[in-house]
Amino acid sequence: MIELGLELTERDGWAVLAVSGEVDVATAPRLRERLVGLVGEGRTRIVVDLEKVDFIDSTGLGVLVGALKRVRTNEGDLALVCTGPRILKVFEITGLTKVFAIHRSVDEATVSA
Amino acid sequence: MIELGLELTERDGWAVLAVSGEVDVATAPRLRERLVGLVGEGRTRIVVDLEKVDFIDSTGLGVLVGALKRVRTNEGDLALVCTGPRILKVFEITGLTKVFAIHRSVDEATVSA
Amino acid sequence: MKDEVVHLRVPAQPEYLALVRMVIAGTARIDPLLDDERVDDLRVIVSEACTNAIEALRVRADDQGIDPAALDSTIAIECHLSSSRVEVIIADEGGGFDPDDLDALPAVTDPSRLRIERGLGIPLIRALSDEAEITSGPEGTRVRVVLDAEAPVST
Amino acid sequence: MKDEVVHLRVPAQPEYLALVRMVIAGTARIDPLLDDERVDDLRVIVSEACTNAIEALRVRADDQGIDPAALDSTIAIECHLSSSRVEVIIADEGGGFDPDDLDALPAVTDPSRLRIERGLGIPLIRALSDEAEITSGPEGTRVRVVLDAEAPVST
Ligand SMILES: Nc1ncnc2c1ncn2[C@@H]1O[C@H](COP(=O)(O)OP(=O)(O)O)[C@@H](O)[C@H]1O
Ligand SMILES: Nc1ncnc2c1ncn2[C@@H]1O[C@H](COP(=O)(O)OP(=O)(O)O)[C@@H](O)[C@H]1O
Repeated sequence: MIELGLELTERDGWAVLAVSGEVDVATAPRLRERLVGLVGEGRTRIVVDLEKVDFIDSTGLGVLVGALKRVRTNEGDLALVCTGPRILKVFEITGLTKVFAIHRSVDEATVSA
Repeated sequence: MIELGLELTERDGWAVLAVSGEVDVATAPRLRERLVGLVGEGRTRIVVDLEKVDFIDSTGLGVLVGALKRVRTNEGDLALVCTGPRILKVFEITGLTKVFAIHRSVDEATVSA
Repeated sequence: MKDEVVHLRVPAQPEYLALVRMVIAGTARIDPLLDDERVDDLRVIVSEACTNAIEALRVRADDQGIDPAALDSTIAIECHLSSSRVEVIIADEGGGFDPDDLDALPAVTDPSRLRIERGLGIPLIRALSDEAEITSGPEGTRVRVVLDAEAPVST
Repeated sequence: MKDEVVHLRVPAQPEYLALVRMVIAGTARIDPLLDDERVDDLRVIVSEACTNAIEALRVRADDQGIDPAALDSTIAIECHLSSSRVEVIIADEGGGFDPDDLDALPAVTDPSRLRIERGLGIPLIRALSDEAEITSGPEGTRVRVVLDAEAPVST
Protein backbone atom coordinates (compact mmCIF):
# COMPACT_ATOMS: atom_id res chain seq x y z
CA MET A 1 0.00 0.00 0.00
CA ILE A 2 1.50 3.28 -1.09
CA GLU A 3 1.29 5.96 1.52
CA LEU A 4 -0.29 9.31 1.03
CA GLY A 5 -0.14 11.67 3.96
CA LEU A 6 -3.17 13.92 4.49
CA GLU A 7 -2.97 16.26 7.45
CA LEU A 8 -5.69 18.76 8.16
CA THR A 9 -5.17 21.94 10.14
CA GLU A 10 -7.08 25.17 10.48
CA ARG A 11 -5.77 28.65 9.70
CA ASP A 12 -7.81 31.86 9.81
CA GLY A 13 -10.95 30.21 8.57
CA TRP A 14 -9.17 28.12 5.96
CA ALA A 15 -9.00 24.36 6.02
CA VAL A 16 -5.35 23.57 5.28
CA LEU A 17 -4.76 20.10 3.89
CA ALA A 18 -1.08 19.17 3.82
CA VAL A 19 -0.45 16.35 1.35
CA SER A 20 2.70 14.24 1.41
CA GLY A 21 3.94 11.41 -0.75
CA GLU A 22 3.12 10.55 -4.34
CA VAL A 23 -0.21 11.49 -5.90
CA ASP A 24 -1.08 9.10 -8.71
CA VAL A 25 -3.94 6.85 -9.77
CA ALA A 26 -3.33 4.63 -6.74
CA THR A 27 -3.44 7.40 -4.15
CA ALA A 28 -5.52 10.17 -5.78
CA PRO A 29 -8.85 8.60 -4.77
CA ARG A 30 -7.92 9.16 -1.12
CA LEU A 31 -7.16 12.81 -1.81
CA ARG A 32 -10.41 13.23 -3.75
CA GLU A 33 -12.44 11.62 -0.99
CA ARG A 34 -10.91 13.89 1.62
CA LEU A 35 -11.55 17.03 -0.40
CA VAL A 36 -15.11 15.99 -1.22
CA GLY A 37 -15.62 15.29 2.49
CA LEU A 38 -14.41 18.76 3.45
CA VAL A 39 -16.76 20.46 1.02
CA GLY A 40 -19.55 18.20 2.25
CA GLU A 41 -18.93 19.48 5.79
CA GLY A 42 -19.25 23.00 4.51
CA ARG A 43 -15.51 23.66 4.46
CA THR A 44 -15.28 25.50 1.17
CA ARG A 45 -12.22 27.66 1.83
CA ILE A 46 -9.43 25.19 1.33
CA VAL A 47 -5.66 25.42 1.00
CA VAL A 48 -3.97 22.33 -0.39
CA ASP A 49 -0.33 22.34 0.68
CA LEU A 50 1.76 20.39 -1.85
CA GLU A 51 5.17 21.16 -0.34
CA LYS A 52 5.73 17.57 0.78
CA VAL A 53 4.48 15.99 -2.43
CA ASP A 54 7.27 14.12 -4.23
CA PHE A 55 5.30 13.33 -7.32
CA ILE A 56 2.06 14.32 -8.98
CA ASP A 57 0.69 13.36 -12.37
CA SER A 58 -2.44 14.24 -14.32
CA THR A 59 -4.64 12.09 -12.12
CA GLY A 60 -3.64 14.23 -9.16
CA LEU A 61 -4.10 17.43 -11.16
CA GLY A 62 -7.57 16.24 -12.13
CA VAL A 63 -8.53 15.79 -8.50
CA LEU A 64 -7.39 19.33 -7.70
CA VAL A 65 -9.31 20.79 -10.65
CA GLY A 66 -12.39 18.84 -9.59
CA ALA A 67 -12.09 20.20 -6.05
CA LEU A 68 -11.65 23.76 -7.30
CA LYS A 69 -14.84 23.42 -9.33
CA ARG A 70 -16.65 22.02 -6.34
CA VAL A 71 -15.65 24.78 -3.90
CA ARG A 72 -16.45 27.49 -6.46
CA THR A 73 -19.92 26.03 -6.95
CA ASN A 74 -20.30 26.48 -3.21
CA GLU A 75 -18.96 30.03 -3.31
CA GLY A 76 -15.73 28.98 -1.69
CA ASP A 77 -12.16 28.95 -2.89
CA LEU A 78 -9.24 26.60 -3.21
CA ALA A 79 -5.62 27.74 -3.17
CA LEU A 80 -2.43 25.75 -3.54
CA VAL A 81 0.93 26.01 -1.81
CA CYS A 82 3.81 24.79 -3.94
CA THR A 83 7.41 25.86 -4.50
CA GLY A 84 9.06 22.62 -5.65
CA PRO A 85 10.17 22.99 -9.28
CA ARG A 86 9.34 19.39 -10.20
CA ILE A 87 5.75 19.79 -9.05
CA LEU A 88 5.35 23.31 -10.44
CA LYS A 89 6.53 22.05 -13.82
CA VAL A 90 3.47 19.85 -14.37
CA PHE A 91 1.18 22.75 -13.44
CA GLU A 92 3.02 24.96 -15.90
CA ILE A 93 2.96 22.54 -18.81
CA THR A 94 -0.72 21.83 -18.41
CA GLY A 95 -1.53 25.53 -18.12
CA LEU A 96 -2.94 25.05 -14.64
CA THR A 97 -0.76 27.80 -13.17
CA LYS A 98 -3.36 30.09 -14.75
CA VAL A 99 -6.27 28.21 -13.21
CA PHE A 100 -5.00 27.90 -9.64
CA ALA A 101 -3.72 30.49 -7.24
CA ILE A 102 -0.36 28.99 -6.33
CA HIS A 103 1.34 30.42 -3.26
CA ARG A 104 4.79 30.09 -1.76
CA SER A 105 3.57 29.39 1.77
CA VAL A 106 0.44 28.63 3.76
CA ASP A 107 0.77 32.09 5.29
CA GLU A 108 0.74 33.71 1.89
CA ALA A 109 -2.20 31.58 0.78
CA THR A 110 -4.40 32.32 3.77
CA VAL A 111 -3.57 36.02 3.93
CA SER A 112 -3.68 37.03 0.30
CA ALA A 113 -6.56 34.97 -0.93
CA MET B 1 27.48 4.66 -11.23
CA ILE B 2 26.60 3.42 -7.78
CA GLU B 3 28.27 5.36 -5.04
CA LEU B 4 30.43 3.91 -2.35
CA GLY B 5 31.76 6.30 0.26
CA LEU B 6 35.25 5.62 1.56
CA GLU B 7 36.53 8.06 4.15
CA LEU B 8 39.88 7.59 5.81
CA THR B 9 40.77 9.01 9.20
CA GLU B 10 43.44 8.24 11.78
CA ARG B 11 42.89 7.22 15.38
CA ASP B 12 45.58 6.21 17.86
CA GLY B 13 47.73 4.54 15.25
CA TRP B 14 44.78 2.91 13.51
CA ALA B 15 43.69 3.71 9.99
CA VAL B 16 39.93 4.07 10.21
CA LEU B 17 38.11 3.54 6.93
CA ALA B 18 34.45 4.57 7.10
CA VAL B 19 32.44 2.90 4.36
CA SER B 20 29.02 4.15 3.27
CA GLY B 21 26.51 2.91 0.70
CA GLU B 22 26.00 -0.56 -0.73
CA VAL B 23 28.84 -3.06 -0.95
CA ASP B 24 28.23 -5.50 -3.77
CA VAL B 25 29.99 -6.84 -6.86
CA ALA B 26 29.75 -3.39 -8.47
CA THR B 27 31.32 -1.47 -5.61
CA ALA B 28 33.43 -4.05 -3.74
CA PRO B 29 36.42 -3.65 -6.09
CA ARG B 30 36.79 -0.06 -4.90
CA LEU B 31 36.81 -1.18 -1.29
CA ARG B 32 39.32 -3.92 -2.03
CA GLU B 33 41.61 -1.53 -3.87
CA ARG B 34 41.55 0.92 -1.00
CA LEU B 35 42.32 -1.74 1.59
CA VAL B 36 45.10 -3.24 -0.51
CA GLY B 37 46.48 0.27 -0.95
CA LEU B 38 46.53 0.88 2.80
CA VAL B 39 48.39 -2.34 3.50
CA GLY B 40 50.78 -1.49 0.65
CA GLU B 41 51.57 1.78 2.42
CA GLY B 42 52.39 -0.16 5.56
CA ARG B 43 49.07 0.66 7.27
CA THR B 44 48.35 -2.74 8.76
CA ARG B 45 46.26 -1.72 11.76
CA ILE B 46 42.91 -1.02 10.16
CA VAL B 47 39.40 -0.40 11.44
CA VAL B 48 36.66 -0.73 8.84
CA ASP B 49 33.62 1.21 10.02
CA LEU B 50 30.47 -0.31 8.51
CA GLU B 51 27.97 1.86 10.40
CA LYS B 52 26.88 3.70 7.25
CA VAL B 53 26.68 0.62 5.05
CA ASP B 54 23.11 -0.03 3.89
CA PHE B 55 23.80 -3.32 2.24
CA ILE B 56 26.56 -5.91 2.07
CA ASP B 57 26.58 -9.30 0.41
CA SER B 58 29.11 -12.11 0.16
CA THR B 59 31.26 -10.18 -2.31
CA GLY B 60 31.74 -7.51 0.33
CA LEU B 61 32.36 -10.10 3.03
CA GLY B 62 34.98 -11.71 0.80
CA VAL B 63 36.82 -8.41 0.46
CA LEU B 64 36.90 -7.99 4.24
CA VAL B 65 38.14 -11.56 4.77
CA GLY B 66 40.81 -10.97 2.13
CA ALA B 67 41.93 -7.80 3.87
CA LEU B 68 42.03 -9.51 7.28
CA LYS B 69 44.30 -12.20 5.82
CA ARG B 70 46.50 -9.56 4.26
CA VAL B 71 47.00 -7.51 7.44
CA ARG B 72 47.63 -10.63 9.52
CA THR B 73 50.34 -11.73 7.08
CA ASN B 74 51.90 -8.36 7.78
CA GLU B 75 51.52 -8.75 11.56
CA GLY B 76 48.76 -6.18 11.64
CA ASP B 77 45.11 -6.40 12.53
CA LEU B 78 41.74 -5.52 11.09
CA ALA B 79 38.71 -4.76 13.25
CA LEU B 80 35.16 -3.94 12.23
CA VAL B 81 32.64 -1.50 13.62
CA CYS B 82 29.06 -2.55 13.09
CA THR B 83 25.85 -2.38 15.10
CA GLY B 84 23.19 -2.47 12.36
CA PRO B 85 21.18 -5.70 12.66
CA ARG B 86 20.75 -6.15 8.91
CA ILE B 87 24.50 -6.02 8.36
CA LEU B 88 25.33 -8.08 11.44
CA LYS B 89 22.94 -10.76 10.25
CA VAL B 90 25.05 -11.68 7.21
CA PHE B 91 28.15 -11.89 9.40
CA GLU B 92 26.30 -14.16 11.79
CA ILE B 93 24.89 -16.49 9.18
CA THR B 94 28.22 -16.92 7.47
CA GLY B 95 29.97 -17.53 10.80
CA LEU B 96 32.17 -14.49 10.28
CA THR B 97 31.27 -13.04 13.67
CA LYS B 98 33.77 -15.60 14.94
CA VAL B 99 36.44 -14.55 12.47
CA PHE B 100 36.25 -10.79 12.91
CA ALA B 101 36.44 -8.63 15.99
CA ILE B 102 33.23 -6.65 15.62
CA HIS B 103 32.93 -3.57 17.80
CA ARG B 104 30.12 -1.20 18.64
CA SER B 105 32.11 1.96 17.98
CA VAL B 106 35.38 3.19 16.55
CA ASP B 107 36.41 4.11 20.10
CA GLU B 108 35.84 0.58 21.29
CA ALA B 109 37.67 -0.84 18.28
CA THR B 110 40.79 1.29 18.68
CA VAL B 111 40.99 0.97 22.46
CA SER B 112 40.27 -2.68 23.00
CA ALA B 113 42.01 -4.23 20.05
CA MET C 1 26.28 1.27 -30.70
CA LYS C 2 25.51 0.59 -27.10
CA ASP C 3 21.92 -0.40 -26.32
CA GLU C 4 21.29 -1.80 -22.88
CA VAL C 5 17.72 -2.73 -22.10
CA VAL C 6 15.81 -3.14 -18.88
CA HIS C 7 12.51 -4.97 -19.26
CA LEU C 8 9.81 -4.77 -16.64
CA ARG C 9 6.36 -6.32 -16.67
CA VAL C 10 3.85 -5.63 -13.94
CA PRO C 11 0.15 -6.29 -13.35
CA ALA C 12 -1.94 -3.47 -14.85
CA GLN C 13 -2.98 -2.27 -11.41
CA PRO C 14 -2.60 1.08 -9.67
CA GLU C 15 -0.48 -0.20 -6.80
CA TYR C 16 2.37 -1.10 -9.18
CA LEU C 17 2.71 2.40 -10.57
CA ALA C 18 5.11 3.67 -7.92
CA LEU C 19 7.32 0.64 -8.58
CA VAL C 20 7.37 1.35 -12.31
CA ARG C 21 8.41 4.95 -11.70
CA MET C 22 11.12 3.80 -9.33
CA VAL C 23 12.52 1.35 -11.88
CA ILE C 24 12.51 3.87 -14.68
CA ALA C 25 14.22 6.50 -12.54
CA GLY C 26 16.71 3.94 -11.26
CA THR C 27 17.50 2.72 -14.76
CA ALA C 28 17.92 6.22 -16.17
CA ARG C 29 20.39 6.94 -13.37
CA ILE C 30 22.59 3.90 -14.06
CA ASP C 31 24.20 5.81 -16.86
CA PRO C 32 23.75 9.36 -15.77
CA LEU C 33 22.73 10.54 -19.23
CA LEU C 34 19.84 12.62 -17.96
CA ASP C 35 19.92 15.19 -15.21
CA ASP C 36 17.51 14.95 -12.29
CA GLU C 37 14.92 17.20 -13.89
CA ARG C 38 14.72 15.02 -16.98
CA VAL C 39 14.54 11.88 -14.86
CA ASP C 40 11.54 13.49 -13.18
CA ASP C 41 10.04 14.19 -16.61
CA LEU C 42 10.45 10.53 -17.41
CA ARG C 43 8.70 9.55 -14.18
CA VAL C 44 5.71 11.68 -15.16
CA ILE C 45 5.64 10.33 -18.72
CA VAL C 46 5.73 6.71 -17.61
CA SER C 47 3.16 7.33 -14.92
CA GLU C 48 0.79 8.89 -17.46
CA ALA C 49 1.22 6.08 -19.95
CA CYS C 50 0.70 3.39 -17.32
CA THR C 51 -2.31 5.21 -15.86
CA ASN C 52 -3.92 5.18 -19.30
CA ALA C 53 -3.13 1.50 -19.63
CA ILE C 54 -4.72 0.74 -16.26
CA GLU C 55 -7.74 2.87 -17.16
CA ALA C 56 -8.14 1.11 -20.52
CA LEU C 57 -8.15 -2.22 -18.70
CA ARG C 58 -10.71 -0.94 -16.25
CA VAL C 59 -12.95 0.02 -19.17
CA ARG C 60 -12.51 -3.40 -20.72
CA ALA C 61 -13.31 -5.11 -17.42
CA ASP C 62 -16.37 -2.90 -16.87
CA ASP C 63 -17.62 -3.90 -20.32
CA GLN C 64 -17.33 -7.51 -19.32
CA GLY C 65 -18.75 -6.83 -15.88
CA ILE C 66 -15.73 -8.22 -14.07
CA ASP C 67 -13.01 -7.05 -11.69
CA PRO C 68 -10.03 -5.54 -13.60
CA ALA C 69 -7.65 -7.78 -11.60
CA ALA C 70 -9.48 -10.81 -13.03
CA LEU C 71 -8.25 -9.90 -16.52
CA ASP C 72 -4.72 -10.72 -15.37
CA SER C 73 -3.48 -8.11 -17.73
CA THR C 74 0.01 -6.67 -17.63
CA ILE C 75 1.90 -3.59 -18.68
CA ALA C 76 5.26 -4.16 -20.35
CA ILE C 77 7.88 -1.46 -20.01
CA GLU C 78 11.18 -1.39 -21.85
CA CYS C 79 13.87 1.12 -21.06
CA HIS C 80 16.71 1.38 -23.58
CA LEU C 81 19.90 3.13 -22.59
CA SER C 82 22.12 4.15 -25.45
CA SER C 83 25.05 6.51 -25.30
CA SER C 84 22.99 9.54 -26.27
CA ARG C 85 19.42 8.94 -25.24
CA VAL C 86 16.93 7.06 -23.14
CA GLU C 87 14.06 5.40 -24.97
CA VAL C 88 11.09 3.99 -23.10
CA ILE C 89 8.29 1.87 -24.51
CA ILE C 90 5.10 1.23 -22.56
CA ALA C 91 2.78 -1.40 -24.00
CA ASP C 92 -0.62 -2.46 -22.72
CA GLU C 93 -3.32 -4.97 -23.56
CA GLY C 94 -6.24 -2.54 -23.34
CA GLY C 95 -8.79 -1.96 -26.08
CA GLY C 96 -6.90 0.84 -27.82
CA PHE C 97 -8.01 4.24 -29.12
CA ASP C 98 -7.34 6.67 -31.91
CA PRO C 99 -4.52 8.93 -30.76
CA ASP C 100 -5.22 11.40 -33.59
CA ASP C 101 -8.80 11.87 -32.50
CA LEU C 102 -8.36 13.32 -29.03
CA ASP C 103 -10.27 16.44 -28.08
CA ALA C 104 -8.04 19.47 -28.01
CA LEU C 105 -7.81 21.05 -24.60
CA PRO C 106 -9.71 24.34 -24.29
CA ALA C 107 -7.36 27.30 -23.97
CA VAL C 108 -6.21 27.81 -20.41
CA THR C 109 -7.94 31.17 -20.26
CA ASP C 110 -11.24 29.66 -21.37
CA PRO C 111 -13.52 29.34 -18.31
CA SER C 112 -14.59 25.92 -19.59
CA ARG C 113 -11.09 24.78 -18.75
CA LEU C 114 -12.43 24.16 -15.32
CA ARG C 115 -14.53 21.41 -16.76
CA ILE C 116 -11.38 19.54 -17.70
CA GLU C 117 -10.41 17.06 -15.05
CA ARG C 118 -8.99 14.69 -17.60
CA GLY C 119 -7.24 14.68 -20.93
CA LEU C 120 -3.97 16.01 -19.54
CA GLY C 121 -2.02 12.76 -19.77
CA ILE C 122 -1.12 12.57 -23.44
CA PRO C 123 -0.37 16.30 -23.68
CA LEU C 124 2.06 15.86 -20.77
CA ILE C 125 3.70 12.86 -22.43
CA ARG C 126 4.21 14.89 -25.61
CA ALA C 127 5.41 18.02 -23.84
CA LEU C 128 7.94 16.29 -21.61
CA SER C 129 9.55 14.05 -24.25
CA ASP C 130 11.82 14.87 -27.17
CA GLU C 131 10.02 12.31 -29.30
CA ALA C 132 6.70 10.58 -28.65
CA GLU C 133 4.92 8.02 -30.77
CA ILE C 134 1.65 6.31 -29.95
CA THR C 135 0.42 3.31 -31.86
CA SER C 136 -2.87 1.79 -30.84
CA GLY C 137 -5.24 -0.90 -31.98
CA PRO C 138 -7.78 -3.33 -30.57
CA GLU C 139 -4.95 -5.53 -29.28
CA GLY C 140 -3.44 -2.77 -27.22
CA THR C 141 -1.49 0.46 -27.18
CA ARG C 142 2.22 1.19 -27.42
CA VAL C 143 3.69 4.48 -26.29
CA ARG C 144 7.30 5.11 -27.28
CA VAL C 145 9.15 8.14 -25.96
CA VAL C 146 12.70 9.33 -26.33
CA LEU C 147 14.58 11.71 -24.08
CA ASP C 148 17.81 12.96 -25.59
CA ALA C 149 20.82 13.45 -23.39
CA GLU C 150 21.82 16.60 -25.26
CA ALA C 151 18.63 18.57 -25.69
CA PRO C 152 16.93 19.27 -22.40
CA VAL C 153 13.32 20.40 -22.67
CA SER C 154 13.14 23.84 -21.18
CA THR C 155 10.12 24.83 -19.15
CA MET D 1 -5.41 -18.13 -5.59
CA LYS D 2 -3.83 -14.78 -6.06
CA ASP D 3 -0.54 -14.77 -7.96
CA GLU D 4 0.71 -11.42 -9.14
CA VAL D 5 3.99 -11.41 -10.97
CA VAL D 6 6.59 -8.75 -11.58
CA HIS D 7 9.07 -9.62 -14.32
CA LEU D 8 12.38 -7.84 -14.64
CA ARG D 9 15.15 -8.46 -17.14
CA VAL D 10 18.45 -6.61 -16.92
CA PRO D 11 21.86 -6.87 -18.56
CA ALA D 12 24.07 -9.30 -16.63
CA GLN D 13 26.35 -6.51 -15.43
CA PRO D 14 27.32 -5.36 -11.95
CA GLU D 15 25.88 -1.86 -12.29
CA TYR D 16 22.33 -3.25 -12.56
CA LEU D 17 22.50 -5.11 -9.27
CA ALA D 18 21.37 -2.21 -7.09
CA LEU D 19 18.38 -1.74 -9.40
CA VAL D 20 17.42 -5.39 -9.09
CA ARG D 21 17.56 -5.20 -5.29
CA MET D 22 15.44 -2.07 -5.37
CA VAL D 23 12.80 -3.70 -7.56
CA ILE D 24 12.62 -6.83 -5.45
CA ALA D 25 12.33 -4.83 -2.23
CA GLY D 26 9.75 -2.52 -3.83
CA THR D 27 7.71 -5.46 -5.10
CA ALA D 28 7.79 -7.30 -1.79
CA ARG D 29 6.51 -4.15 -0.11
CA ILE D 30 3.49 -3.73 -2.44
CA ASP D 31 1.70 -6.32 -0.43
CA PRO D 32 3.32 -6.02 2.95
CA LEU D 33 3.55 -9.76 3.42
CA LEU D 34 7.09 -9.65 4.70
CA ASP D 35 8.46 -7.47 7.44
CA ASP D 36 11.49 -5.25 6.81
CA GLU D 37 13.95 -7.83 8.05
CA ARG D 38 12.70 -10.42 5.59
CA VAL D 39 12.70 -7.90 2.76
CA ASP D 40 16.36 -7.35 3.60
CA ASP D 41 16.92 -11.11 3.50
CA LEU D 42 15.39 -11.11 0.04
CA ARG D 43 17.69 -8.31 -1.07
CA VAL D 44 20.70 -10.38 -0.02
CA ILE D 45 19.38 -13.54 -1.68
CA VAL D 46 18.72 -11.81 -4.98
CA SER D 47 22.03 -10.01 -4.86
CA GLU D 48 23.88 -13.31 -4.33
CA ALA D 49 22.05 -15.07 -7.15
CA CYS D 50 22.63 -12.22 -9.58
CA THR D 51 26.28 -11.92 -8.58
CA ASN D 52 26.75 -15.59 -9.40
CA ALA D 53 25.01 -15.04 -12.74
CA ILE D 54 27.28 -12.10 -13.57
CA GLU D 55 30.32 -14.09 -12.50
CA ALA D 56 29.26 -17.08 -14.64
CA LEU D 57 28.97 -14.77 -17.62
CA ARG D 58 32.39 -13.31 -16.90
CA VAL D 59 33.84 -16.84 -16.90
CA ARG D 60 32.14 -17.58 -20.21
CA ALA D 61 33.40 -14.33 -21.74
CA ASP D 62 36.94 -14.98 -20.46
CA ASP D 63 36.84 -18.40 -22.09
CA GLN D 64 35.97 -16.73 -25.37
CA GLY D 65 38.48 -13.95 -24.80
CA ILE D 66 35.85 -11.20 -25.06
CA ASP D 67 34.33 -8.48 -22.92
CA PRO D 68 31.38 -9.81 -20.82
CA ALA D 69 29.23 -6.91 -22.09
CA ALA D 70 29.73 -8.20 -25.64
CA LEU D 71 27.79 -11.36 -24.75
CA ASP D 72 24.67 -9.21 -24.40
CA SER D 73 23.49 -11.62 -21.78
CA THR D 74 20.66 -10.90 -19.40
CA ILE D 75 19.38 -11.97 -16.02
CA ALA D 76 15.64 -12.62 -15.77
CA ILE D 77 14.01 -12.10 -12.40
CA GLU D 78 10.43 -13.04 -11.56
CA CYS D 79 8.81 -12.06 -8.31
CA HIS D 80 5.52 -13.80 -7.48
CA LEU D 81 3.30 -12.37 -4.81
CA SER D 82 0.66 -14.69 -3.46
CA SER D 83 -1.42 -14.25 -0.36
CA SER D 84 0.97 -16.22 1.83
CA ARG D 85 4.43 -16.02 0.32
CA VAL D 86 6.88 -14.31 -1.97
CA GLU D 87 8.57 -16.47 -4.57
CA VAL D 88 11.50 -15.20 -6.59
CA ILE D 89 13.14 -16.88 -9.57
CA ILE D 90 16.48 -15.71 -10.90
CA ALA D 91 17.55 -17.20 -14.23
CA ASP D 92 20.79 -16.65 -16.08
CA GLU D 93 22.44 -17.69 -19.34
CA GLY D 94 25.78 -18.65 -17.86
CA GLY D 95 27.49 -22.02 -18.31
CA GLY D 96 25.92 -23.67 -15.27
CA PHE D 97 27.43 -25.79 -12.50
CA ASP D 98 26.59 -28.71 -10.28
CA PRO D 99 24.87 -27.32 -7.19
CA ASP D 100 25.32 -30.61 -5.32
CA ASP D 101 29.05 -30.56 -5.79
CA LEU D 102 30.00 -27.42 -3.90
CA ASP D 103 32.80 -27.60 -1.35
CA ALA D 104 31.47 -27.49 2.16
CA LEU D 105 32.66 -24.49 4.09
CA PRO D 106 35.29 -25.31 6.72
CA ALA D 107 33.93 -24.92 10.24
CA VAL D 108 34.05 -21.36 11.42
CA THR D 109 36.50 -22.26 14.15
CA ASP D 110 38.85 -23.89 11.66
CA PRO D 111 41.79 -21.52 11.03
CA SER D 112 41.59 -22.39 7.33
CA ARG D 113 38.32 -20.45 7.31
CA LEU D 114 40.45 -17.42 6.66
CA ARG D 115 41.29 -18.89 3.29
CA ILE D 116 37.64 -18.60 2.30
CA GLU D 117 36.95 -15.38 0.49
CA ARG D 118 34.29 -17.00 -1.63
CA GLY D 119 31.69 -19.72 -1.49
CA LEU D 120 29.43 -17.80 0.86
CA GLY D 121 26.75 -16.92 -1.71
CA ILE D 122 24.81 -20.13 -2.00
CA PRO D 123 24.97 -20.84 1.75
CA LEU D 124 23.48 -17.38 2.33
CA ILE D 125 20.72 -18.02 -0.21
CA ARG D 126 19.83 -21.26 1.55
CA ALA D 127 20.03 -19.85 5.06
CA LEU D 128 17.91 -16.78 4.37
CA SER D 129 15.09 -18.47 2.44
CA ASP D 130 12.36 -20.83 3.57
CA GLU D 131 12.75 -22.85 0.40
CA ALA D 132 15.57 -22.76 -2.15
CA GLU D 133 15.96 -24.78 -5.32
CA ILE D 134 18.79 -24.50 -7.81
CA THR D 135 18.59 -26.10 -11.22
CA SER D 136 21.54 -25.69 -13.52
CA GLY D 137 22.73 -26.89 -16.89
CA PRO D 138 24.90 -25.77 -19.78
CA GLU D 139 22.12 -23.41 -20.91
CA GLY D 140 22.00 -21.57 -17.64
CA THR D 141 21.03 -21.62 -14.02
CA ARG D 142 17.71 -21.05 -12.28
CA VAL D 143 17.51 -20.19 -8.60
CA ARG D 144 14.06 -20.32 -7.04
CA VAL D 145 13.49 -19.14 -3.48
CA VAL D 146 10.41 -18.81 -1.35
CA LEU D 147 9.92 -16.63 1.68
CA ASP D 148 6.82 -17.47 3.65
CA ALA D 149 4.82 -14.72 5.23
CA GLU D 150 4.11 -16.83 8.29
CA ALA D 151 7.42 -18.40 9.16
CA PRO D 152 10.14 -15.83 9.68
CA VAL D 153 13.68 -17.19 9.67
CA SER D 154 15.17 -16.53 13.05
CA THR D 155 18.78 -15.48 13.28
N1 LIG E 1 -3.37 3.14 -23.44
C1 LIG E 1 -4.62 3.54 -23.80
N2 LIG E 1 -5.57 2.63 -24.12
C2 LIG E 1 -6.80 3.02 -24.49
N3 LIG E 1 -7.20 4.32 -24.54
C3 LIG E 1 -6.31 5.27 -24.24
C4 LIG E 1 -4.98 4.95 -23.84
N4 LIG E 1 -4.31 6.09 -23.62
C5 LIG E 1 -5.19 7.09 -23.83
N5 LIG E 1 -6.39 6.60 -24.20
C6 LIG E 1 -7.61 7.40 -24.53
O1 LIG E 1 -7.21 8.73 -24.74
C7 LIG E 1 -7.87 9.60 -23.82
C8 LIG E 1 -6.98 10.76 -23.43
O2 LIG E 1 -5.90 10.30 -22.63
P1 LIG E 1 -5.11 11.30 -21.68
O3 LIG E 1 -4.68 12.48 -22.46
O4 LIG E 1 -4.02 10.54 -21.00
O5 LIG E 1 -6.17 11.79 -20.62
P2 LIG E 1 -7.05 10.96 -19.59
O6 LIG E 1 -6.42 9.62 -19.42
O7 LIG E 1 -7.00 11.79 -18.35
O8 LIG E 1 -8.42 10.92 -20.20
C9 LIG E 1 -8.27 8.71 -22.67
O9 LIG E 1 -9.38 9.19 -21.98
C10 LIG E 1 -8.57 7.40 -23.37
O10 LIG E 1 -9.87 7.40 -23.93
N1 LIG F 1 24.55 -19.00 -11.62
C1 LIG F 1 25.69 -19.74 -11.63
N2 LIG F 1 26.23 -20.12 -12.81
C2 LIG F 1 27.38 -20.85 -12.83
N3 LIG F 1 28.05 -21.24 -11.73
C3 LIG F 1 27.54 -20.89 -10.53
C4 LIG F 1 26.34 -20.14 -10.42
N4 LIG F 1 26.08 -19.95 -9.10
C5 LIG F 1 27.07 -20.56 -8.44
N5 LIG F 1 27.95 -21.12 -9.27
C6 LIG F 1 29.17 -21.88 -8.91
O1 LIG F 1 29.08 -22.23 -7.54
C7 LIG F 1 30.18 -21.69 -6.81
C8 LIG F 1 29.77 -21.29 -5.40
O2 LIG F 1 28.88 -20.18 -5.45
P1 LIG F 1 28.70 -19.27 -4.18
O3 LIG F 1 28.36 -20.12 -3.00
O4 LIG F 1 27.72 -18.22 -4.50
O5 LIG F 1 30.11 -18.62 -3.90
P2 LIG F 1 31.02 -17.72 -4.83
O6 LIG F 1 30.16 -17.17 -5.90
O7 LIG F 1 31.54 -16.70 -3.89
O8 LIG F 1 32.10 -18.64 -5.34
C9 LIG F 1 30.66 -20.53 -7.65
O9 LIG F 1 32.01 -20.26 -7.44
C10 LIG F 1 30.41 -21.04 -9.06
O10 LIG F 1 31.43 -21.87 -9.50
